[in-house]
Amino acid sequence: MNWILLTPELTLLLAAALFLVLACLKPDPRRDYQLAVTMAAFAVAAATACATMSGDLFNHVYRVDLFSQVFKALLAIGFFLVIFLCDDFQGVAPSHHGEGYFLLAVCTLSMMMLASAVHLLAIVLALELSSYSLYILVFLRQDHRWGMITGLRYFLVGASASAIMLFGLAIIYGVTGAVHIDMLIQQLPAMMGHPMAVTGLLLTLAGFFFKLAVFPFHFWAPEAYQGAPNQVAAFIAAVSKVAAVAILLRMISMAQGNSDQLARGLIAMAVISMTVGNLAAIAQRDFKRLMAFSSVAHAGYLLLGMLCMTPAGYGAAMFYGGAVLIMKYTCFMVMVRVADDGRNLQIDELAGLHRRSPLLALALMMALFSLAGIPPTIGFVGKLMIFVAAMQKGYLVLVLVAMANVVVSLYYYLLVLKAAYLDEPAQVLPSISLTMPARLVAVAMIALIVGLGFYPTTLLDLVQAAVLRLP
Amino acid sequence: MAYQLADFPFLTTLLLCCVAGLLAILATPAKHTRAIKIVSAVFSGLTLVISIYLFIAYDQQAGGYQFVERVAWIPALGIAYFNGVDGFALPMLLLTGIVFFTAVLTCWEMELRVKEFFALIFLLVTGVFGLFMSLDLFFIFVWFDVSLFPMYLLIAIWGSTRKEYGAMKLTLYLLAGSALILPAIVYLVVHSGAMTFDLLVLMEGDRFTPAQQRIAFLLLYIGFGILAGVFPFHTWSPVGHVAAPTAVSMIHAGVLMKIGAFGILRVGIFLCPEGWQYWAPLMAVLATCGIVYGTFVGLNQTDLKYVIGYSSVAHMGIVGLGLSTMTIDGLNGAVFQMFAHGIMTALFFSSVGYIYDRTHTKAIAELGGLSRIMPRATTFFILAALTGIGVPCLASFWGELVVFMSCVRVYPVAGALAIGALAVGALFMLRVVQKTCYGPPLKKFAGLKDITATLAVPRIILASVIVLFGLFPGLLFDMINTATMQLIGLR
Amino acid sequence: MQPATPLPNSLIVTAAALLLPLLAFGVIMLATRSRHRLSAAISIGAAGLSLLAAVYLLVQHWQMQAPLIFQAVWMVSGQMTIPIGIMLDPISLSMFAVVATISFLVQVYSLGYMAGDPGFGRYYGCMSLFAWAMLTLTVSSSLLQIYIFWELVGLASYLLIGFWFDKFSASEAGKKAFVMTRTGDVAFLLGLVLLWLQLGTLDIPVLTDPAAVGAQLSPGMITLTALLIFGGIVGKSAQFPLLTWLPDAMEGPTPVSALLHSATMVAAGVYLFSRLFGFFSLSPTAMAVCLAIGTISMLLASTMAMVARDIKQVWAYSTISQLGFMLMGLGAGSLFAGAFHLITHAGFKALLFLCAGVFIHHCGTNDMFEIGRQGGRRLKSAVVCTIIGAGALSGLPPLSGFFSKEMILGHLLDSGHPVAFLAAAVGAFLTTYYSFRLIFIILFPRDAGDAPPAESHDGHHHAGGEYSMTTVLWCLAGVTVVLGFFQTPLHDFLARTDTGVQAATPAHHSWLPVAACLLAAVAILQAWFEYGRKKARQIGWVEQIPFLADLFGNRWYLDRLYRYLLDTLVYRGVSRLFTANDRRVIDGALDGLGRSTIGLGRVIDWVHGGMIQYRLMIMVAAVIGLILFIGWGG
Amino acid sequence: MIVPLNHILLLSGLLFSLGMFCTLARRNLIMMLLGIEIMLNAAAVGFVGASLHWQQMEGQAIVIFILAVAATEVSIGLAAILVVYRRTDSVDPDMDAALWEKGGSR
Repeated sequence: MNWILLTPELTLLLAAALFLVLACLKPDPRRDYQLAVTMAAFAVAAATACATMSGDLFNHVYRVDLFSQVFKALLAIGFFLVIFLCDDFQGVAPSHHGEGYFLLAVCTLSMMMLASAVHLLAIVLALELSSYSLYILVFLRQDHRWGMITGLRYFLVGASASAIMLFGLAIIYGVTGAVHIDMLIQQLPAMMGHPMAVTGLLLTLAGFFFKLAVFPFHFWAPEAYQGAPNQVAAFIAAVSKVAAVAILLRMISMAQGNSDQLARGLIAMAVISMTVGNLAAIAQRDFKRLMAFSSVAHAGYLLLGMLCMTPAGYGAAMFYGGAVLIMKYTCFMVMVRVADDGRNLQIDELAGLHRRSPLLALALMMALFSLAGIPPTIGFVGKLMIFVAAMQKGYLVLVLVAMANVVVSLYYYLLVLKAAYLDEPAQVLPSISLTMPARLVAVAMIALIVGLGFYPTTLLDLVQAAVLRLP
Repeated sequence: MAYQLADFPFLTTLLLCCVAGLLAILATPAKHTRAIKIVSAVFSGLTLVISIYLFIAYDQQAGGYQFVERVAWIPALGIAYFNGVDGFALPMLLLTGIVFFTAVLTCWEMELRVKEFFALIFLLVTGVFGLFMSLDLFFIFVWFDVSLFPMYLLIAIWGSTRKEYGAMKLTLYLLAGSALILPAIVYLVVHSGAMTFDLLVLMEGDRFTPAQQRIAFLLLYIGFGILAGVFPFHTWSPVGHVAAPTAVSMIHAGVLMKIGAFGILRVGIFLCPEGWQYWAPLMAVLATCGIVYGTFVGLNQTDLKYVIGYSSVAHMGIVGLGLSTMTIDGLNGAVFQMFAHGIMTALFFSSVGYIYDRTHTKAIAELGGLSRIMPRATTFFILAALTGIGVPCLASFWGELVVFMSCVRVYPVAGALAIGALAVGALFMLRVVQKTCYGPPLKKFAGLKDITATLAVPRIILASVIVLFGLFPGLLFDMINTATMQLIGLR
Repeated sequence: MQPATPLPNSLIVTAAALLLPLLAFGVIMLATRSRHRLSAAISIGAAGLSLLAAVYLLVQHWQMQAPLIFQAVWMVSGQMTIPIGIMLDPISLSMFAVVATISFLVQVYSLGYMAGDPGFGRYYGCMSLFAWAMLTLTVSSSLLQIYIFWELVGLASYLLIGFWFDKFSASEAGKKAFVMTRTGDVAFLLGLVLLWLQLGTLDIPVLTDPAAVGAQLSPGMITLTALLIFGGIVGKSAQFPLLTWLPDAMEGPTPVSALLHSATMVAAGVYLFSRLFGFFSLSPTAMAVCLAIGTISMLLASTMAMVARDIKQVWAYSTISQLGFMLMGLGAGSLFAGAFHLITHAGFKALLFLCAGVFIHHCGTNDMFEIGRQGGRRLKSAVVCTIIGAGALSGLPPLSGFFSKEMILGHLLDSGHPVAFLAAAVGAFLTTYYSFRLIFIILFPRDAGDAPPAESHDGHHHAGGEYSMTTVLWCLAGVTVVLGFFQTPLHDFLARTDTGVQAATPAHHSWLPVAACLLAAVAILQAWFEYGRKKARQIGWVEQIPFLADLFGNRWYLDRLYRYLLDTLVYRGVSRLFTANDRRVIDGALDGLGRSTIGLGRVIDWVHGGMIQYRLMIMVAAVIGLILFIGWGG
Repeated sequence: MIVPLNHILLLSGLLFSLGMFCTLARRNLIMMLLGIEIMLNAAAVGFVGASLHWQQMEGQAIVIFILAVAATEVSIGLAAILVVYRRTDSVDPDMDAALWEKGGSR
């Protein structure tokens, strides 16, 4: 078997091992950070290098194809960006930075495996691995009051979700007797009329919906975001969503589009998630909690793309997954920079940002407009693709509902914007100093958001090509 | 429809002027406000020059779309960067150029966060220009939103009365409109049978069943209508205009509201003629309501800008009425009225803005006798008011006349009501003029300076444009006619 | 429209005569507004030149047969072409001359009257605008063009009536004038549009050609449009029920009132009627309505004039009644009678107002008793001219008014409207009565302090100014005296107007003139008895009937009624209702939507707090619900 | 095999719901944890039955892995619960009150 295909995973594995060792030695944040960044950079390099490879490993349990590789590249990039954000890993005790990097690496690794896994067992293991590392990452929060409680809740919801998923798998297995995606693909479509099978599939999806924070599996999100260290929250919000999209695409595409029942279920979940997410976000004062709800809403949009069960829909969802990575990351980047002591940022603490750091303010504005889907931003293109796909399936009403949600979401995004641009802080605050790399990243993010919004063609073609690997 | 590509991309150059201006402003350090103003004046002047050139260089005999540029943009979705102007677009470009330039000059004395202000204005105007010249639905929508979202900051930061409420309301409302437009566009594109956003391709043949056209047109009409201040969806307009700073009110009432009407025309009427016919009576009713309603509500407003806001509602009602007649004259009149109202209301807002800057009040009750104190400034104000009344030899008279003529033919009752509203309109404008400009000069305003040369320039430009097209409406009508003939002939 | 085959130079002359005032207006407003004398020079020069042009044209075309038409397409839109053009025919030519003359004289007069006014330049600017609009109106070749300049005339008078805008009453009067005439114009425009839709053109020759109109319009439509257009006339010529703006309009400077009342603003209405005489005469109903309206307005106005103390107000009322009188003449079916009276009236009414101006200028008051007391009678020329004018007004031979009035009466008699005729007679009586009442009051003041006239209210005399004023007076007086004797040539001239209906031959009732004179004489006697003779108490018989005095003094309460209606219906009624609806219902619904959304958000947020198990329960419940929904929910 | 698959699935379903009930109803973190364990085991039962029914070994393999997963689950869970217990002296899932009154703000 060809180990070259595994380079990205192996790089991450190496990183994980390295930090496992370092964690046992005397902690040295500076060194850890630099190491972590380098490793992450390697991972990115490896992932992009392997982007076009394809093949099967571990006798067909593990599939490497354009689809998975694109996702791996995205994951690696996200990983790198988050790590980069950890230069002062505030909110996590310096002694635990090593563990932090270790867990992040493991989590990314498991997510990459998730993108490639085509055997139910592999999928389960990868999913559980990523979940556990995330639980512990939340626990790492220095302020225990936050870390423990929210971590525990996160854990409880997650555990029950995975239990539900396993039960669903059991049902599917019972009905079809297949555990490998390829076999399921042959069997499931025929059985899609069978309520048992649909139930099983839905319950199975529960585990992934939990990752994506789709209603009703989103209850962990607000508190987990609040409780986690800011960088970890960024990781959850930006990176883990990508993995969830990957696996959901694999699972849903198994139904081969000929399941109205499944579609109906997904429609209900999508609509409810958008609405719930956006409405609840209105009431938020805490930046991370707001972001949590907004990502619930975005899960709804993503689902809208997937439930079309057409290549166009899958492509749209995939593209939008990438978009979410960029937009969410930008928001959290700004937050991390502003809340320099790792506290939870209240929205009104953004006051005067336009004076303290025009660059960050601009980045925030772009990210927010992109989240709201206002052209010319990447978020708009993603939404447009999704709507086109949905419209091709004739879901006019669904699109209207989604757009109504967009308007609602605009309200609270504008409130954040108002805080950043209009409000003046109570006492005058010093301007935020950014290192040159930090500036570069910020500029790059703005460029990505706007540039891909204006000229998304290349990325679109890539995505379209990738989803063709799906059945 | 046949068109040939332009040798030189004037339209893109026009856009690039705005973008370059934007970048230049961003490059200038924020403390050199004077430099920033000069830069923006120069670049906006450039856009004005280019748009005038386009207006003159357009070959009216040939008609059709000229200065066309086409570059495949997102082949996967059949999206192209596709610009071209016809007899509808050119007057709007000219209007935008004029209002933009004058608006920039109008806020010559502004000092608060100048850099951001002009940057946002340039961003906004880029969107406006783009929308008027674009022939691709994707870009039309993109430009539409680009021209809207700077609005929030512009009003909320530099505004005056209840600015945050006004800004939020305006932005949300208008973007709610775009939330109807996007589905409609996607709906049309998907059902066209050809995966393309190309307006002209979509126009060819009858691609859409009447049922589809009805759905799409209704969505488009409401979506764009909100921005055009169509009757039940107009309430953002007074609130927003009151809150907005002068230059923004000028651009917003002068140009952005036209975008709404233009969108109805360009997307709705071009693509869904049958939907248009189906909903035309509704349009007529709403438009008439708007005219009568705006006039009467304007009668007892206490705030100058409220008055103008409602007068805009009434005047845009006339535009809507013209669009609803489905006749050549109706369309001509509507487009002419769009232009005339744009200039008129820009002049109006700039004069009111000056009065406000000097007296620091917009409350009609507190004003009076200004004609003695600042004769020049009030002359512009009165001129604008007279234009609003529709006095002959001032631009908007011709638009109203033509619209009424075609409207009485199609909807006699609506036409009669609209004409009847004229008398009330006169009452309401003259009341404002009397209360603010006439009467004995007030002590508290005694020391105020009259308008200076620099600040007079933009007003003079606007005023002379009003008079020019009031005396020679043919200049504009011939242009518009080419497009209308083509459109109606096409059907 | 027949091809334009004119002597080109007469066209050029007309065009020049039209453009000069416009240029004057532009130049004054833009450049020389602050340079008073220069502005005046420009404006008067323009007016004078156009006067010369008018005379030239009159002489040139005295023998003209076919009307002279020149049209240029001004604007094309779809099926609609809007021409701008010049139409020269007897009636337009004569009106052109009248307007040019009066406006020129008034401008000269203003040199003295307005001297030293801070707005001198602006005044002359507006004057030029006024002249331009009115001149162009008279020679317009299409109804639409008439409408356009009709509006401009209204605009100019708005600016001039409200000239002293510091005075609330002035600006109010200006607004009132504009809005009321505009109300009439709404009907006018509507009728015009209907007519256009039916005929496809608005060229005057077509409109006045019975064959063409009759062919394309149903009688009902003719009547409808005619009435609508007549609405415009009612507004402009201040006829009942839209007559209340005119008395207020004398808030403007007196020369303006002179212009306004004689040749321009109000005359435009009657002129339009005679212009479209051929069209109106197609609809008997319209003619009847015209007659009725004319009669009513005449009587109302005369009664009002009987109790007025304000000298300008008296003449204002008399204008209304005289306009009514002209309409009666036209309505009775005689174009010439109406037009002739229009012309003569222009002369003597201007004269009267300018005299009033002299009185006011010196005595600084409008109250005629006060003027008398201050020794107004010492102003010899003014007094004499007033007497001449008043004589003409009350139709005393040999003054111009006598001929025109007598002619109208004659036609009324023929037209078989005895009521109208009687009303006219009464009107004539009242007219004479109040004119001479005024004269006697000024001539024989009670407790007259024979002090020399007080300084004028804006307190500066200019010998030159005085001179210019009196000269103008004498010119007009001369016109008034001689004009009457040109009746026959004028008639032959005007008879050639192509109105489609052949002008009725002037009636000849040998007794009528005598009767008229007797009537006048009686009226004068009564006036003498009540105001003139030594121990007259100077209290008219009307004042002795409080009810009537009250009614007439308050203009039959028309004004109050309108004000009340405006306040209750428009301001406090519809407008406030709509406003409330706008704020509460429409906007309220919007804000309510927003607020409820936010509330809902709070609720949902609350669901996401609280004990973890509750959330788990919701989750499980939702899952079960979903399964039911997709599996067995059908 | 003797027992039809449906019965086994039914059994596992029952087990699952029992576990879920425990998780939802008991106001004790430990018990909630146990409940989750039971749910996992229910899934395991299902797999075993299915693998018997299809005569495959994958099912069994998965079961083993499930046990491992369950073990990790418990370890993490118990660790967390322990920490919470140390700070609040309670294993009540509704720990907000106990925590926030010890200072700290939302």
